[in-house]
Amino acid sequence: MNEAINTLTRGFIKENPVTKMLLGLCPVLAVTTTAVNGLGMGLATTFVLIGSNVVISMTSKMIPDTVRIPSFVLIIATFVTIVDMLIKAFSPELNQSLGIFIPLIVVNCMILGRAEAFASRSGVWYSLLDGIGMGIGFTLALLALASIREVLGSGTIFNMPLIGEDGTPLLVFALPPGAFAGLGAIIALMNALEKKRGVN
Amino acid sequence: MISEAFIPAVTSLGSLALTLGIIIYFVSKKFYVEEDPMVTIINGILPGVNCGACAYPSCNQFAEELVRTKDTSMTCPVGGPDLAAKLGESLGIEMAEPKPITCSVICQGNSENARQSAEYVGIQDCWAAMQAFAGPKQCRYSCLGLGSCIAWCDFNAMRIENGLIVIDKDLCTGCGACVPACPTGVLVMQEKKAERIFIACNSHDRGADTKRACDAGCTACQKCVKVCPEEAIVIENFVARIIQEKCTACGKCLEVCPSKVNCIVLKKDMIKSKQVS
Amino acid sequence: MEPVKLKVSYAPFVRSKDSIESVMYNVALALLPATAMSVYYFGIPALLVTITAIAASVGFEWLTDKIRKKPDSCLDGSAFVTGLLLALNVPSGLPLWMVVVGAFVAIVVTKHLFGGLGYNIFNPALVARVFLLISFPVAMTSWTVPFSVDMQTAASPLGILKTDGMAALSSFSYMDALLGKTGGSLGETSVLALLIGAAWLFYKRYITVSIPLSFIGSTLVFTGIFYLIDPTTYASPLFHFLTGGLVLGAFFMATDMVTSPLSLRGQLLFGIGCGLLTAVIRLWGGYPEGVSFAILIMNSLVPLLDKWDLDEIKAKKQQSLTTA
Amino acid sequence: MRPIIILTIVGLISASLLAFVDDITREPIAQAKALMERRAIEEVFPFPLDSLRTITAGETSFFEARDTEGKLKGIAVKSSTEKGYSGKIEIILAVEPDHTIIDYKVIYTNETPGLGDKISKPKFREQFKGKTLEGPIWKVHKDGGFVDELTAATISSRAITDAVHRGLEHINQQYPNTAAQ
Amino acid sequence: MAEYLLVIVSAVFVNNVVFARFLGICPYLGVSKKIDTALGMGFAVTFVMTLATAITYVLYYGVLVPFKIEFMQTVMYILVIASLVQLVEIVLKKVSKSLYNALGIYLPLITTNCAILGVALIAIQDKYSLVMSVVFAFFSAIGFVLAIVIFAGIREKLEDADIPGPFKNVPIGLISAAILSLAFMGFSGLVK
Amino acid sequence: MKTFSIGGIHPPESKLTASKAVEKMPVPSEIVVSMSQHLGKPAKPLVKVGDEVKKGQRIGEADGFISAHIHASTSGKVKSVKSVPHPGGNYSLSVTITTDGEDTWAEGLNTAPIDWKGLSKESIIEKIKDAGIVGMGGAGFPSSVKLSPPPDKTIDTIILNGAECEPFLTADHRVMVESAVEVIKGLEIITSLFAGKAKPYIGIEANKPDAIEAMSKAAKGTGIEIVTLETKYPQGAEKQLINAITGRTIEEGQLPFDKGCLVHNIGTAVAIYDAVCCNRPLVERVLTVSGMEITSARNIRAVIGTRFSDIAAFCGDMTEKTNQVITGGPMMGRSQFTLEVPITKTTSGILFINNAGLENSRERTCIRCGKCIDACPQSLEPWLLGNEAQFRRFDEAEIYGLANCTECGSCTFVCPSKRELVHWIKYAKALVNNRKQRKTA
Ligand SMILES: Cc1cc2nc3c(=O)[nH]c(=O)nc-3n(C[C@H](O)[C@H](O)[C@H](O)COP(=O)(O)O)c2cc1C
Ligand SMILES: Cc1cc2nc3c(=O)[nH]c(=O)nc-3n(C[C@H](O)[C@H](O)[C@H](O)COP(=O)(O)O)c2cc1C
Ligand SMILES: Cc1cc2nc3c(=O)[nH]c(=O)nc-3n(C[C@H](O)[C@H](O)[C@H](O)COP(=O)(O)O)c2cc1C
Ligand SMILES: Cc1cc2nc3c(=O)[nH]c(=O)nc-3n(C[C@H](O)[C@H](O)[C@H](O)CO)c2cc1C
Ligand code: SF4
Ligand code: SF4
Ligand code: SF4
Ligand code: SF4
Ligand code: FES
Repeated sequence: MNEAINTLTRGFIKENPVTKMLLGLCPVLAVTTTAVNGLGMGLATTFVLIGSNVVISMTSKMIPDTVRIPSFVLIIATFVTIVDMLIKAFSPELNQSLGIFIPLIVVNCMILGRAEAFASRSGVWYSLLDGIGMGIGFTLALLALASIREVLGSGTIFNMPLIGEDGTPLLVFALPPGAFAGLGAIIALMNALEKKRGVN
Repeated sequence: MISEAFIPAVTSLGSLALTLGIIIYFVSKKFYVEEDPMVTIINGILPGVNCGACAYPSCNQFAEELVRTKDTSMTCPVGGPDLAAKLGESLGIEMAEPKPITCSVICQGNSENARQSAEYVGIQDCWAAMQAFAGPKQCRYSCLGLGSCIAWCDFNAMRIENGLIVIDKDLCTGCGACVPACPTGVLVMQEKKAERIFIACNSHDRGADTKRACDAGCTACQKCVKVCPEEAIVIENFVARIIQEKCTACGKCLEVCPSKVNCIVLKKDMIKSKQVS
Repeated sequence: MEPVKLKVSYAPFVRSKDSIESVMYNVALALLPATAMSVYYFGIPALLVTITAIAASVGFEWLTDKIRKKPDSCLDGSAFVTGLLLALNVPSGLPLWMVVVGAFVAIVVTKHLFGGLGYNIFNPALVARVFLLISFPVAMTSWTVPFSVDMQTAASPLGILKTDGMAALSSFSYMDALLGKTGGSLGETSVLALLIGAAWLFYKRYITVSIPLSFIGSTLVFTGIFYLIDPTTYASPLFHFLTGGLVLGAFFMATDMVTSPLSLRGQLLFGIGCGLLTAVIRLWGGYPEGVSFAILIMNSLVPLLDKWDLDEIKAKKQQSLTTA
Repeated sequence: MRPIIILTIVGLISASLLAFVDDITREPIAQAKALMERRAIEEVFPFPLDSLRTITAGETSFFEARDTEGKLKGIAVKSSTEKGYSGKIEIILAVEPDHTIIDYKVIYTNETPGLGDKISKPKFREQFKGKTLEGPIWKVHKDGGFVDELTAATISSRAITDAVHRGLEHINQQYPNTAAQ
Repeated sequence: MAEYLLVIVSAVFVNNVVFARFLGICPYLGVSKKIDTALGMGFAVTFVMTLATAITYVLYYGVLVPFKIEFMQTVMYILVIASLVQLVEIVLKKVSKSLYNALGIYLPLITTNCAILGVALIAIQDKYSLVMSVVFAFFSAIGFVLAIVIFAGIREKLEDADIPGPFKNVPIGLISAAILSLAFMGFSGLVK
Repeated sequence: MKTFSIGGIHPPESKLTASKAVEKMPVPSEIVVSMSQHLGKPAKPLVKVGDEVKKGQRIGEADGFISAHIHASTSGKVKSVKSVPHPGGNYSLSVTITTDGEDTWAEGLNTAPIDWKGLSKESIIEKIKDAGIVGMGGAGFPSSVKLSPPPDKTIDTIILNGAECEPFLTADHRVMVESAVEVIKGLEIITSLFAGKAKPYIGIEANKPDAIEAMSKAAKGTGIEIVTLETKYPQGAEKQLINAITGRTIEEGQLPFDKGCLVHNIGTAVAIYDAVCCNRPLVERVLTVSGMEITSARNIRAVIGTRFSDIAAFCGDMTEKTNQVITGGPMMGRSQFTLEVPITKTTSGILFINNAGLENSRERTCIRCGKCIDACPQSLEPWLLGNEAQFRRFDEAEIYGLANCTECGSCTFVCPSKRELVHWIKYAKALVNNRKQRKTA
């Protein structure tokens, strides 16, 4: 049980795919202009991650090494395309703001990374937990960065204005430099917190 | 039920997968490269700090050599007996157990015991100081206390306290990386059991000069040599040395040592706890 | 017997009088004429911006030293120069809190996060300027008209050229630009005052001619070619020389030794790169002025330029070893 | 041989699955697209839409809003311009039957958040309300027109002015008689 | 001609894959500790990206569009890319051990380098011709090489720098990237 | 005016004693003669405690090819033979002699000048070797070795180094003014060893016009060319001097004779004259005692082995403010941790200074100003060497020319960041050496 909980929760912070393992950074940087986008991307990715983790852990024994990667990406891509179609069908607004980054979930290296490093070697149950845990961790990271960027860069949070019409947000945060710097700051903060905990 | 896209979708992806599968299959056959998976396994077990204590420049080379020769006498001092067991298990052979080795400081010339010769202003590093002069302490065989060695220890086992190097015995793995890093040679590797009693002075000066320079210096007075019932102490080049094979750690030598601060270090707890076999 | 305790150190026992302080405060001194001119033209607000920028920079320097438990470096002059240059890079009407934000970006983010003086890759004052420009485009492009009583704003000559084309520049006076009677940042105004300061730095040998000359030279050549092709769309090289931050950038910012190459070849390439990029951005880019971007981009190439030189030394050494 | 077969099988399964999901989502996707458009049009008209008729003339789509009696209450048109700071801007422009502007809605833009994208803010849209093709000069202030440009976003302002102006012209072409009324 | 120039300038500078499009960030951060490896990675990416874009372009207009199965785009593309990368890896391992040692570990990373798929998708989205797609892909890759090599230079230089503890390695890398993309914003407006 | 082509600096000259005639310092009651006064292996002591020695008696036997004999510099009784502080900063085996005040020469030494022209080349070199002559310009390389280059090398240029580019030092200057004839004769002896194929030069910096004048006068008709050199540090460094006078460059790993050159110090020439013509071993030398903190700065002639403390007393003691005592010049000298150290054959000066810079200049990071690159006469990248050393990348440092650094200190002098560049370089060299030794061991 303990191990199950550990598998589930370590992705939140301790082995957070974004801040610790530095995987799947492109969507993290690209779609985090608003918290809503971040959340949407996080959930979509989580869905794919869970699906591919489960399927890969079920099938990995059957897949020979030579075609392991092509098979894995095929499986992942299938889930991504399904998510893509579902979002298009049921949330066209989200589709518009996430754009090209939905198909790019395929190449979110976090997903293949988990498939290779975890799902292909573990049972279905643990792979499911790992998928959920990592997905949540990923979503948390997205949400954190997106909130910072939205608040500082646009003066809103979840599209609700925080400052008046004439207020001056720090526009850079809505732009690429803000994404890089914001993520850098978050990772540095995590490092600092970890160090503090390590010392005590 | 079957949609119009079904047939083209399935055939196109199916044939693409088939083609690529065939290509990959044959190319990987044709370009097959052999690799010994054992090296990777051994590499995974080794500590991976590349400290060089095993006499190989890196853990990887140790692994390659071990897999190649299956030499049972090869040891990784850092990993200790546990690692040796693991390695043996992986290779299916009996590995020699590395002797527990540790690093001892044969100098007690901290800022109270040792007298200063001059004030050193410059790069705070023992080797750098040695380029300017023989070191800020009057005794030129002493630990200079500027910590050149610390940077070489991969295990965070060293620190300077009161102008003298101190080794954290719990952290020291006995890798020996620090020994050549010391310009005065006050770091020596010895078996752990030798730590229970040893002479902590490195001064090859004559007694009077040593005494003038440091309260903890060995003046080569011969008293300990005379009192030792096992004849386990010799004087070499103006400093005493304990022959560990003969020594029973009775502690008699300690009682007669005339230095203000005994230059003989006796670790009673090590004797009591029977760590010494 | 020994009456005094001797100190041992390593040779040499005499050192030149040059120090970081002397270098930095001389740069500040060299910027004095330009600063004075800006205060003359833009009045008290310019003075306030200058004082705020310097105070904030030095303050942040002090603060980071304290937080990082490093020896005090806040008075070594480098933060002073960064602050002063930051001030010279912003309009006089910039709200003071924005100036403080800029100083933060310059000193804390661009300098100390990278390890402090000597380690920073990018020119702190310029990163701050570009940060402010992109964050607060409105405030950063509201240029006060010289001698205006009510802080009336107008576009800078380069801004006019960008949004409205050559035709709008009919009333442009080269003399005004030389003396600084145009809209612009504090330090973009008087080319003459800047040149006087630069001369002082040359005299003191704190900067060499390689970077400024190659920088300005390549800008002039490049803009000149297009001026010759079509003088109705492209402004003259002289216009480009006298307006915007070219002189300030070339003499005082591209020459920052921390962020520029060490070898002569590196410096020339650096200067030429800055010049070309400046010209390209000015002629066709979205921004009216390209000096800051150009210098920052070339800053990022400095490690590669340096590495090129060092690799050559290595190769030479290897060669001599094989022949020997 | 096995790798080839396995990869092919994975491919086949994946394709079937996708074809299946495509089959079920094809309809909803098309609907969702239409819905998006309709919602956008609903938003630009200040009154509830009873019936909406889409007319396509050449490249341009017009939407006629009529009340239950079939009386024309407003016309909307999709218009676009390439002159934005970051290229294309697409709007839906709504006018009264007499061609006075009701409002517009930006449906596609890449303008810089916080700068150019203020073209979709009510405060900026306000100034177009009630304007017609004839009368005001369809330019920004700086260029001698009536549109107060957004600070530091003249280019976007010019672009939107252009887009609205074009939309009006389209409507004028399609519905010349209503203008006369 | 001018059209090509615009696409090239856009791909390399204005819409640089890394700084403006946020593609390929993971290898950008992961494989940029040394200039040499960064260059190697850059060339590997260039090779795969150009080839992949060409192949997928043909696939798209030759198979997907005629059969109206555009929804299979992602699946097909990634299959092609993954196989391509794997082939390169296998061949490289045999042909040049040294190059493999230098690049080997990064090749699998290219599969998940979203820049490859991203650029292939953008080429379709922006409706380029085949030649234009290839040019676009090649110069996008050059943009990537530029970004990663500059970055590696910076990181090499930062090796000795006295960077505050929590900011060491990745965070300062991201801050440098932020400043770099700030500087690259100077190119905005060069191409619409 | 000639000078070397790359780098160089202009430290304040501070030649306080330029016009002070050399004074002879009386022999103190106790002297300490070190067995390592030269480059190479220390000499083996030939005496034991209680032995009576005479002035000029050999008390240390050269041990190996690169080594030199050591002689008692006065008469007296051996008090001890043990390791004591050495002005090089470390300890060395030395013979302490209680002097008898008689200063009596040993048998057959200190004879009336003879004409050297009748002597064979071999016997001249033998005499030089017997006299224990080593380079007095700093490094102390045994002169007899230097004067017998391998047969495959032809020496076509002989240079006497009268540059004395270090601030404060004026010993060579005074010797040139006061003993011009001996200098010229010494040089003629050296030149004669190369069968007339080598052209002799004397290079003198322009800030010593009286020396130039004296030497020119003495050199008339001898074929020796006096070259006036620009005053620039390190003009006196062998490689730079050769470059200044001949235009040749000594590449990394080369020795002067690879480019047909031989460089000797002014003092060495006089010592050679003394040894060859008067049978006088090297037992005393001229040195400058200077610095702001010595009461009466002067040039003195003292017997080798005289302790610094005695010299300080002879020159009116140092002031309370003294915080450093330096052997050699301020650019390349060494600071001492005790005044108990003796002068050796290579001690060209002792400086008593108050180095105020010590307290208020802390080493900071390199600001990449490039001044050190401009200053380095060996066209190195000192900042880089410093960094590589500091971060312990010694292989890299070697690649960037660590071994080529002459440790002239120009880079450290100019650095505005007060980087301890030479010290870092020296540190790297030490560790590289240490590593090499370990490898061979
Ligand atoms: C990052 C950035 C984004 C910008 N985005 C826009 C934009 O979306 N629309 C726009 O008109 N101008 C934009 N600009 C400003 C233009 O470059 C130009 O300065 C401005 O349109 C003309 O200035 P003015 O409106 O003050 O006359 C942007 C500037 C920056 C720095
Ligand atoms: C191992 C060694 C061998 C040398 N052999 C010769 C030699 O044969 N001939 C010569 O002229 N100098 C020789 N030198 C002396 C150097 O060229 C140089 O004169 C000496 O190190 C003193 O130089 P300095 O006073 O400039 O430091 C040798 C030096 C060393 C270290
Ligand atoms: C930086 C530097 C400066 C030197 N300055 C002098 C000098 O001023 N006068 C001098 O005689 N030797 C000087 N030397 C030593 C010479 O290089 C050379 O070793 C010496 O002249 C050889 O003569 P010797 O063998 O007789 O000592 C200097 C060496 C170095 C490295
Ligand atoms: C010639 C010269 C130019 C300088 N230019 C700048 C500059 O453009 N921006 C800046 O922040 N600091 C400048 N400095 C100050 C200093 O080098 C700067 O704070 C460092 O970059 C911080 O590490 C300059 C210093 C000198 C000597
Ligand atoms: S043990 Fe050696 S290296 Fe370590 S501090 Fe002491 S003298 Fe220095
Ligand atoms: S102190 Fe450190 S370096 Fe020395 S032996 Fe112990 S672990 Fe190794
Ligand atoms: S000490 Fe070495 S590196 Fe420095 S200037 Fe002299 S020769 Fe060059
Ligand atoms: S002189 Fe000093 S600060 Fe200047 S480059 Fe050399 S080491 Fe760096
Ligand atoms: S998510 Fe883009 S490269 Fe990893």
